[in-house]
Order: sequence, then structure tokens, then C-alpha cells
Amino acid sequence: MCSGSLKALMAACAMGALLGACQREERDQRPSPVASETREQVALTTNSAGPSPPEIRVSGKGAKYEASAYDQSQGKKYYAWFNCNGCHSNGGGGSGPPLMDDRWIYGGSIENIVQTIREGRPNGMPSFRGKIPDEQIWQIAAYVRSMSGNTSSDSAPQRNDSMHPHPSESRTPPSPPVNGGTVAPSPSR
Amino acid sequence: MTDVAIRASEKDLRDTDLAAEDLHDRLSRAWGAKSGLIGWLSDVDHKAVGRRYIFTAFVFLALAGSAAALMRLQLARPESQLIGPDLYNQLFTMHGTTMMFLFAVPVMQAFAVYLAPLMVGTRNIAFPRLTLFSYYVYVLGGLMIWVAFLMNIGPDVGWFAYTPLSGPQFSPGKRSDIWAQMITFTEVSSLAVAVSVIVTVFKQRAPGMTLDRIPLLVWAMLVTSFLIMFAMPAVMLASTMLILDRLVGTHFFNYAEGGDTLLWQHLFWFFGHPEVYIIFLPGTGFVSQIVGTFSRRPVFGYLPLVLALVATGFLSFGLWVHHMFATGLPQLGASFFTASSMLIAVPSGLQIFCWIATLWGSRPVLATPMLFVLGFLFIFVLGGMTGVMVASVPIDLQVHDTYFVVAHFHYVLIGGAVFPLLGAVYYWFPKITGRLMSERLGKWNFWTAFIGFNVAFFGMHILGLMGMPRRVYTYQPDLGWGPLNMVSTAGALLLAASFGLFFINALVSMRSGAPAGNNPWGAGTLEWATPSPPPVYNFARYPIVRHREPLWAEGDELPVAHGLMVSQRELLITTLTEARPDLREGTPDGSIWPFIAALAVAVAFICSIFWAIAAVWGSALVGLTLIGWFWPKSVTEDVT
Amino acid sequence: MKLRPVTDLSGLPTYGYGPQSPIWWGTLGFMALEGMGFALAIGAYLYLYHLAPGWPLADRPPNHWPGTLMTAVLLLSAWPNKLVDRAGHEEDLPKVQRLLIVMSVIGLLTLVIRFWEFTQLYVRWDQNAYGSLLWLLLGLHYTHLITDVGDTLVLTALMFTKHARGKRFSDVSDNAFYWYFVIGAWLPMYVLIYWVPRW
Amino acid sequence: MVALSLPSVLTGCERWPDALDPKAPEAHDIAWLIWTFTGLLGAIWLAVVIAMLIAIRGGRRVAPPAAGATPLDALALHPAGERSRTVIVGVLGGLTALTVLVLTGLSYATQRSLFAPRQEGLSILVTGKQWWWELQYEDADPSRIVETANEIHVPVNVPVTLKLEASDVIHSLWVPRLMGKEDLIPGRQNVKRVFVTQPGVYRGQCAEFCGQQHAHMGLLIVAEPMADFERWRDRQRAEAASPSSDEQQAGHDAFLKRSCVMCHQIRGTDAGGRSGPDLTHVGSRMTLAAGTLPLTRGSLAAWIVDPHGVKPGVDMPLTKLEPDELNAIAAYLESLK
Repeated sequence: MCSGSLKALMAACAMGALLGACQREERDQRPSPVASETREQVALTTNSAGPSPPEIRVSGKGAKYEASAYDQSQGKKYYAWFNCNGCHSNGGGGSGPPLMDDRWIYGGSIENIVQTIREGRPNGMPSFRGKIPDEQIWQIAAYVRSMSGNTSSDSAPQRNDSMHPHPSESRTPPSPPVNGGTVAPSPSR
Repeated sequence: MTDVAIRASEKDLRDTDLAAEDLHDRLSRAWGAKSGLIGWLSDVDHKAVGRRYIFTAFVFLALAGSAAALMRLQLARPESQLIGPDLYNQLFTMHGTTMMFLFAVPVMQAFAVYLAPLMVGTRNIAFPRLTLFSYYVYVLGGLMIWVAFLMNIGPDVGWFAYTPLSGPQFSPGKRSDIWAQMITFTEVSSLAVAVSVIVTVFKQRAPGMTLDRIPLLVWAMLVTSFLIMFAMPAVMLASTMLILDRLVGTHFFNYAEGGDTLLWQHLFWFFGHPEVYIIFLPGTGFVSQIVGTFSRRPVFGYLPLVLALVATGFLSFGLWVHHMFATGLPQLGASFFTASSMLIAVPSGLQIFCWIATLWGSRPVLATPMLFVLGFLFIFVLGGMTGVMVASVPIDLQVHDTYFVVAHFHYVLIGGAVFPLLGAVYYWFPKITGRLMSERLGKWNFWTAFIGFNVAFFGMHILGLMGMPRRVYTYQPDLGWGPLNMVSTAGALLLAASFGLFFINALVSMRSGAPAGNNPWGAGTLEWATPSPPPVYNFARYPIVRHREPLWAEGDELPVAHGLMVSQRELLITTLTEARPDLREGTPDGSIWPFIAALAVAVAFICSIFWAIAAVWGSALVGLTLIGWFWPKSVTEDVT
Repeated sequence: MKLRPVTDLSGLPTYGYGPQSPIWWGTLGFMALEGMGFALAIGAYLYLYHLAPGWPLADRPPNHWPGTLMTAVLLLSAWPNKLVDRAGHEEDLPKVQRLLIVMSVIGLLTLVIRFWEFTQLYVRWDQNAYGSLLWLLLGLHYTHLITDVGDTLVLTALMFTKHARGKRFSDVSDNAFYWYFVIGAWLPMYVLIYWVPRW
Repeated sequence: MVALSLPSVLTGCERWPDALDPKAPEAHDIAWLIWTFTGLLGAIWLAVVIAMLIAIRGGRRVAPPAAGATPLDALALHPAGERSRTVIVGVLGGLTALTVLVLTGLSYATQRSLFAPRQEGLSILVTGKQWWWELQYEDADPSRIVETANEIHVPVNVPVTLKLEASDVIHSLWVPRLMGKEDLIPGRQNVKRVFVTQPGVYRGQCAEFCGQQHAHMGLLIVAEPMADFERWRDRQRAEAASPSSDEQQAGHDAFLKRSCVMCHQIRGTDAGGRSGPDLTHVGSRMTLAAGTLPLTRGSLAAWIVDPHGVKPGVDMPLTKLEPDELNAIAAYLESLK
């Protein structure tokens, strides 16, 4: 009986490992050469003038990137290469808002972040459309999500081989996004 | 002090005056496994465990061999599109990892589990439950990594998993963690089996089997077990550090925070070089037994052979830096390791000379085991020669990490370990199954293996000198490496076919081979004194050893001891050097707890890859199963 | 093949102490391999120490008092440990029971002290390699403490049941043997963790 | 032996594998050592195999092993035979030790000459990256510092110091016809001295497994007379050539507008990315993508349009370009001599 329950437990663990495992480890070596830029219709706030909340239509592409350890780690690399640090530091914020906290001026879903990177935002965030290929924007956005612990801890990037300013994304406790916020780092945090 | 309550009952019946058949019935009852699936999983008979262990190891050989065949197909032509780099890197990692950790070491230990108790003349291995547990841990570890591979989370950083490539930054996902945890599985298992084998050889030798009467194979297994004991902790420590770096953010290999990139290589090769001898020394043991039997005389140079084993064991810990000549270490240190690496050729050479001196003038019958021994001499000596070459710093700087080295270590490992192993299977198969393997298929098996091997690997020496590095998934056509690679692939396929023949031969012979009898080869060591296959209790009475080849010396009447219990399992414990009878100690019955504990270990290890905290509650779980394991279930267990 | 009985073994005892017993050798084997693990971990510490420009890689060395207390407790525990070993040999059950309780209490005490030690290292495992090493060394030894304390507790419980006889006394002696190893393995680590950085 | 006579595209006919066809003193010494070892050890191997064959085919025939038949006489060994065996095995053991000693001595002597300190000449910082080589020609005068990638130009008969570093994982620099390998290790700097005596183009490759595209991490060492080298160096120091045709101008504009600039630098333009190879004089190199493709306009276009078809897993992304843009960029890059 005891061994039965152990087997069940083990099976549960194995299932846990299986879930998304294939997707998480996939290295998408040859992105589709045809246009991959998706149209994501996302809202920045849940407030709405009408009776129903704003309509949201997403391609679902984000889930793939948020589940993939490889994509997030690529995103982490590009985040450094493309000098996102220049304004956002290592997520702690500088001239740009911090990315590690739960405040999201322009929405905290991966689709919001993709749009923010692609289209730019007022007050300093430039548009990277045409400068960063779409595939990489998604990867960076997935990484940005991981900075506030919003991707699963077993796919979020681990520490780099460098000085470490704070624990790695995989060890960051999740702080679900709160829409709105200020440009300057909130004093309470 | 014996217990008064149990004395003078039927339970205390001794084997002293029992007739042979009555003795057989009673011993079979006392030593037999329980029926049913639970009984099968609980069976602690070293022969049952050994058989499953050997079988499992060969399954992993087939898997790793298939990975190798796929790699060879990819490399047959330049710029081949058959397999992409991602899969190729997983394949060569799985090939190396499986061959080293799931085949080569386990299969040698499996033979030790099966043969060592028989050869030293005892009824079971020391710590049989621990051995059973180790087997399950090994199976579960192997299962984990291959299931992971099939789910595309197979490790892709090489069997050596150099940091920082295998570290947290450059191996995202769980691939490296799976690799590191598989190491923990297999090393736990290897270490426990090594301790069991050592204690078996130290304390359970038949009366009179003094140190200088221990069969050479048992010596080889003993030295191997010591190598495992002192080498494997290094790789366990290294893989633990790696997984800590990856999961909880430690900095052992992070140079920016006081760690060091090369620390990994030092720890890994401190294990990795003795590992080669862990695989090779049992091979020499097989060769010694087969050569002695087929040349119909005791092996020449028993003492030098034993000393060579021990010397090789010691020297193997002083060579690890020769894997790191290109890392820019101080030159003086590097030359020391050149000297020590070359020095190991002396004991190896001595062994070769002793075997040839044994064979000299004996005109042995070239049955299949003997053919594999001759194949071993041909291939291994060549591998040893290239080994001397790579020990030289300047030569190594050219050939390190090229196909020259691939050729070298396949000559050493396939020649030095797999050929003797196949010979050993042909030689002991009749003991294990009661039936001989087919000689005709055996000859085909040998010649295809011998030709296939040399065709596959000889050209690689030249490829390496032509500039072909290891671990490349493809190469450009204008480099001119194509023809030799094509030849090599053809040889590899022939080699694969020879293994097909081997498996067919084993499976067919198991059912319909010629009955073997006790001693089909007329050998002199104790395992051949038992029926084939041996009964669960191995020896009806404990043999008494008065000579190195007891069966040759005693003729057809074997001196034995009596006075042991027949109603419960009892082992004779003897003294360390003289093997004087010392204790009649109980040995455990079958138990399902080793299986449960192994499952708990697997749960703890696998879950901790995904949630570090599982290491804590997983350990508690394992602790609970261990209490269940060790808590006595009956009064008899107190005495036993 | 005919068997010719020449020796009678019926008079042999069914269990023995120390090197007579396979369990003792098995314990020794595990000590050897675990000792190798400790030695390599210590080697890794010295290796990184050797490479580092300064040591320790932290503001200050760890507070040595918890470690010193641990060392003192472990060294003092050698005495009851020797007594329990002797009582095991003498097969004196009441004495074994009493002493095993003492050893269990000491064992649990060391687990508590070790917990305190972790809090007084003044460096986290994820701060730098120095911190990682301290936590690794202490952690390695902690697992041995936990294992042996767990073993002692189970054995103590066992000695209060009907199973407390015969070979169990030999187990008591083997358990005491392992405790010596736990003490012995600690001493170099104590010097390494608390005094080498102060050197 | 077919392989031995295969021509190499890069240097015309060669008869021997690269490592045995040395073009620098270091490789020459090692090749000599390899031949010596091979000769001596090969002879020993042959002797052992012959001895083995004689052993099993000479002398008296013993009874074949048969079931149950134990050779009672097996233990009655001939004392004279055993004595001579002891002597022969002892002598052979001694000879083995002697051989080992001699070979160790030879190896050590060669090693000493390889690592003998040489005067400083040119110094080049080589940084291994996944999966290409970044090069910086060091000089006290900052204006003489040259940055390039994947193609090391060196003057012949001048000692060159390669300072080896890595910015991600371990790589290893190996040019079989010139020198043995030396690892590039993150957090460390190794030094490799190279001294080329014959002008030529020598192919090298990363020898330490470094991830997905380890197979496509090649480089070239171009050894040329000092005058040629200086000319090359002066050209490399200059800023990029201005576009000289409309197509090149269009390529220049597209390059700056598109994602190329995020990673690549072209000195003299606004392109200042530092993560990918410096492209200021990419047109002057012989190969593209770390020794993977010959540098032509066609291969430039092929590489830009589908890098993952050539090097799956490489960081160079697939960039969506109009066909005209692609052609123009390829033309522009090709013009950057």
C-alpha cells in the first residue's frame, strides 16, 4: 500500500515534469521566415467606459515564450546586448521604470510588454519596430516577465556568471502585475 | 552469545548430518525468494540481482550504441542534414554519459555482484539489501535520463559537462540538471555496491582462501571497488556544486564571485581518470581467468599481476591533469603529469607480458572467449600506445579534443573493457544460464566486431591529425574529411551488426543452447564447483580452499565445512587475511523496502530538480523508508 | 563433485564486534568514501582560497562561538560515546539504554547548534563562492549529523523493545564507531571555517 | 590512405594531415615527436602482436578444455620453463620502464623548447565568443589598435603573442599546421605564442565543445611578409569606405535603418553595436560566419536572409528585408574592403 502511494506520488512528479517539458526545452532554431509579427489587441487597464471590460484578443503566442527556458534566456542576453540596462538597470529602474516590481504603467502581460518594446511609449521608451526582430522582442518580453517572477520558476533564467546584484529571476518570488503606476520608482518599494 | 530460546529446536537444525537431497530442499526453502511480483522485487539473491543488473546494463549499451550509430550516420557525409546540432549534441552527450555511467561501470559491478560471492565461495553478497537498493537506484536514474532525452530535455553539454557551458547561464532549462542528478543516482548506486563487494571479499571468503589464493578477477574487482570509493565522491561533489549553482544560485564556478571555471575540471577529472581504470581493471580480471583456463595452467606471475592492479589503482589518481594540458596550467606541473601518465604503462605492460607468458606454448583452443581475449590484446595494446602519445604534453596539445583522442579511448575502452567483457559473457554464460552460447555465432560475432571496430576507429587517428575536432555535428566538404568518415561509419555499422549477433546469440542460447554441466571449460576456480545455474544458496556446504585453483588441485573431491543452520540464512564470516572461520552470521531475507526506498530516493532527486525544497521533504521521505527498512520485522531477524 | 566434510563450524558465534563484523567494515567503507568527499570539499575551499586576492570574501569572518560550542560538545560527547560502545560490548542493556538516551540528547543538541551556526556565518550561500563553500561544508557535515542522530534515535527506540538483544549490541557499537567519524570529520572543518579566515 | 593525398582547397596540394604538415617551428617540433613516438610504439605494438601469435601457435598442444575434465597435471609446471618466463617478463618489464623514461625525456625536451620564452613582437587579444573570434591588435598608440574578427593576420618570422580570453564559455584555439591548442577560459587569460615561418593561409578551429555551433567556429591565420602585413593593418585601422554606388548607398542606409545596427559596428557610420563581429572591413575577409562560408556577395545575402539555415542556433536573427534591401546590404558589405 505504501509503495502504491509512493508510485502515485512519483507518477505525479513525472507528470509535473512532463507538463510543458517538451515546449520548455525546445530550441527553435529556424524561426518562420514569413511575417511573424502578430496583432495583439490588449488593453492597458481593466477600466472601461462601457458596461463590459475592454475587449482583449491575443494570439496566444506569449504562452510559448513564457514557458520556454531557452527563449527567456535568449531574452536575458538580448536585454543586456541591446542596452535595456541603460534605462532600466538590471530591472531596478533608472531613467526608465523598474521592471522587477508589480507596477505596470502600460500593462504587465507579455503582449503589453511586446507592444511597449515594439511601439515605444511616451516619455522616453523608443520604438524598436524594425530594429529588433519580432522573435527577439517576444524573447525579451518573456524575460521581462520573469524579472518580476511572473514566469514559472523552473523556466525563468538562472544566475549569470557575473557579479550578481540580486537573486536570479528563477528565484524571484512572483509579484503579479498591477496595472498603472508612476514613472518614478514607487517610494513604498 | 547465542540465544537460549531458539536453541535445540527444529530451527536450530544444522547441515552436519543431512543427506544431500534433504539439505538441498531445506536450504532452498531458507534461501529462496518469495513468489509473486512483490517477491520478485524483493529478491536479494546476489545472482538474481546480478543477472538483472547485467541485463539492464546491456540494455543501456544498446541504447548508447544506437545513439552512436545515429551520430556516425550524420557524420558519414560532410554538411549532412540528417541530424541538427541540437539533437546531435544531446546524442553525443547521451552516448558518453550512458556508456560511462550506465553501462561500463555498472556492468563491471554487475559481474562483481554475480561472480564475486561465487568465486570467493560464499552464499550471498555482504549487504544484499543495499545491493538490491543500489540496483533500483541505478535503474531509476537511467530511466530518468532516457525519458528526459525522449522528452527533448536530454543533456546536451557532453558527458564531461564543463562549466560554464553546463552552468546556469549557458544551459537554460533542465537539461544539465537532469545530467547532474543522474550522476547522483548512479554514484550512490556504484558506491554502495563497491562497499558491498569490498566487504564480501574481505570478510566472506571461504575458509582457507588467504590473500594469495584470491582469484585474479576478484582482486581486480576489489581494486576497482576501492577506486570507485575514492574517485566517485569527486564527481558527486562536482555535480552537487553544479546543481547548486543552477538551482539556488551558489557561485562555485562563477569566476566573477570568487569561484573558478577550472575547479570543475579538476574535480571532474580527479574522478574521470580513475574512471577509465574502474572500467579497465575488471577487464584485465576477465582476461586473467580466461587465459588461465584456456592455457590449462595457473596464470604466470600471480604476484606481479596483483601488484600491477594495485599500482595501477594508486597511479590512476595521479594523472587527472593530463586531460587539462591545454588549459594553460604551469608547465612544470604539466610535465609531472606526463611522467606519471607514462609510468602507468609499466604495470599495464607487465600484465600483458604475464598473459603472453602464460599462453606461451600452450596452443589454446580458440573458443570464442579466447578469441575475444586475443582481440583484446591486439586492440588494447594499440590503444595503450596512443595513450603514451597523448600523455606527452606537446603531442597532446595537437591531438587533444580531436578524433585522435576519440580513436585512442575507444581502442582502450572497447579493446580493454568491452572485448574482455564479451569474452566474459561467453565464458560465464553457461554458469549463469546453464547453457553454452553458440560457438558458430560466437565466431561470427567476434570477427565482425574485430573488423568492424578497427574499420570504424583506426581512421579516426588520421582524421584527428587532419584537424577534425571532437563533438562537431558536421564539417565542411572542402576539408577533405569525408572519405575517412564514410569508412568509419561503415565500420561502425558492422560493429553494430556484431552486437546484434551477440544479442541474438545470447537470447537464442538462453533457451536452446547446449546444456553446460558444472564446469564446461574445465576451469579451476570455485564458481565452477556449483551446478549451472547455481542453486539459490550457491554452495550446499562451504568449500575449504587449500590452493589458488581449488578444482584443479583437489581433483573430484572438494573438502568442505559443515555445521551451519539450514532453517535460516547464515553466512560464514572469516578473518581478513587468513580467512579463518570466525562467525556464523545471519544475512537478510528478501525485502520490498529497498525497492520502496529507491523509489523515495528517485522522487526526492527528480522533484528537487524542479523545486529545490524537495531536497528537504524528499530526504525526510527517504528517512522514513529507511526506518521501515531497518526496523526488525520478526524475532529471527534479531539473531540474523 | 563429491564433498568431503573436514571442518565443523557449529561452534562459531553468530555475531561479533568491531573488525570481526562485516557491518563494521561496511561502516568503515562509507566513512572512507564520505571522508573522501569531505577532503575534496576542503580541497575545493583551499583551491579557491589560493586563487582569491583576499580572504574571506566577506566583511568579516564568521562568528566562531557557535562553532566552538559545537566542537566542545562533539569532543565531550566522545566520552559517553566510548561508554556506550563499552556497554554494548558488555551487553549491559540498562546501561546501553541510559547512555543511548544521553547520546540522543547530545545529538539533538548538535542539530540545534548547527542551526545557530548557519545564522552566524555572516554570508549567504548566494553571495559569493566563499559563502557557497561555507554553506556546502557545513551542510555536508550537517547531513552526517542528521543521519547519525536519526540512526541513534531509532536505535534507542529499538533498545526499549523486545528486539534489544544479540546482534543489536553490535549495532550499538557500530553506531558509536560512526559517531567518532562525525566528530573527527568536524575538526578540520572547524579550523577551516572559523580560523583559516582569521589567520 | 586515400585521405592523405586529398587536396586542400585553401593551400593547393598537400600530402599529409595538417598536424604532420607543419608550417611553424612549434608544429614542426610536435610533428617530429609524433613521428618518433609512432615509430617506436608501433614497433613495440607489432612485436607484442607477433609474440601473441607465436604464443598461441607454438609449442605443445594441451588437451582441449572439456566439461568436467580438470587437468590434474596443470599444476605440475616445468621449473625451467617458469624460470625462463620470469627472466623474460622481468627483462621486458625493465625495457618498458626504460622506453617510458626515454619517451618522457623526449617529450620534456620538446616541451621546453615550445614554451621557451621569446621576445615580444606583436600582441593580439583573442576573445572567444559563441561562436566566433573577436580580435584586437594591441598597441601602445590607441590609433594603431585594430579590431576585427575571425581572421588573424600575422607577419612571418615575427613572434606573435596571442592573449586568449573568453566572454562566455570555454573555447580552444587550434591551428594544426602552426600550433597545438590553448584554451580560452572565462575569467582567465592564457597566452599562446605563435611564430610562422611560411606565408600562407592556415585554417584553425575551436577545439573545445562550446555549444550548438561548436562545429562552425573556424578561423583563418593569414601569414604574410611584414610589408603586406603593415599594409593590411593600415587598411584595417581606417574607417569604413564610403558607399561608391547608389546600390551601396542604399545598402548603407538599409543597414543603419534595420536591426543590423543593434549588434554590429561599422566604424565611420552610426552603426555601433558591439555584440556581433565588427564589420568595418568585412569585405576584406575571406570567410563569413567564422570560417563557415566563403565571403561573396551571394553568401552574404544567404547568410543575412537565413542565418539559422547555415548555423542553427546562432544569435544572428532572421531579419525580414525587402529583396532590394537585401541585395543592397550585401553589396554594401562586400564593398567594405
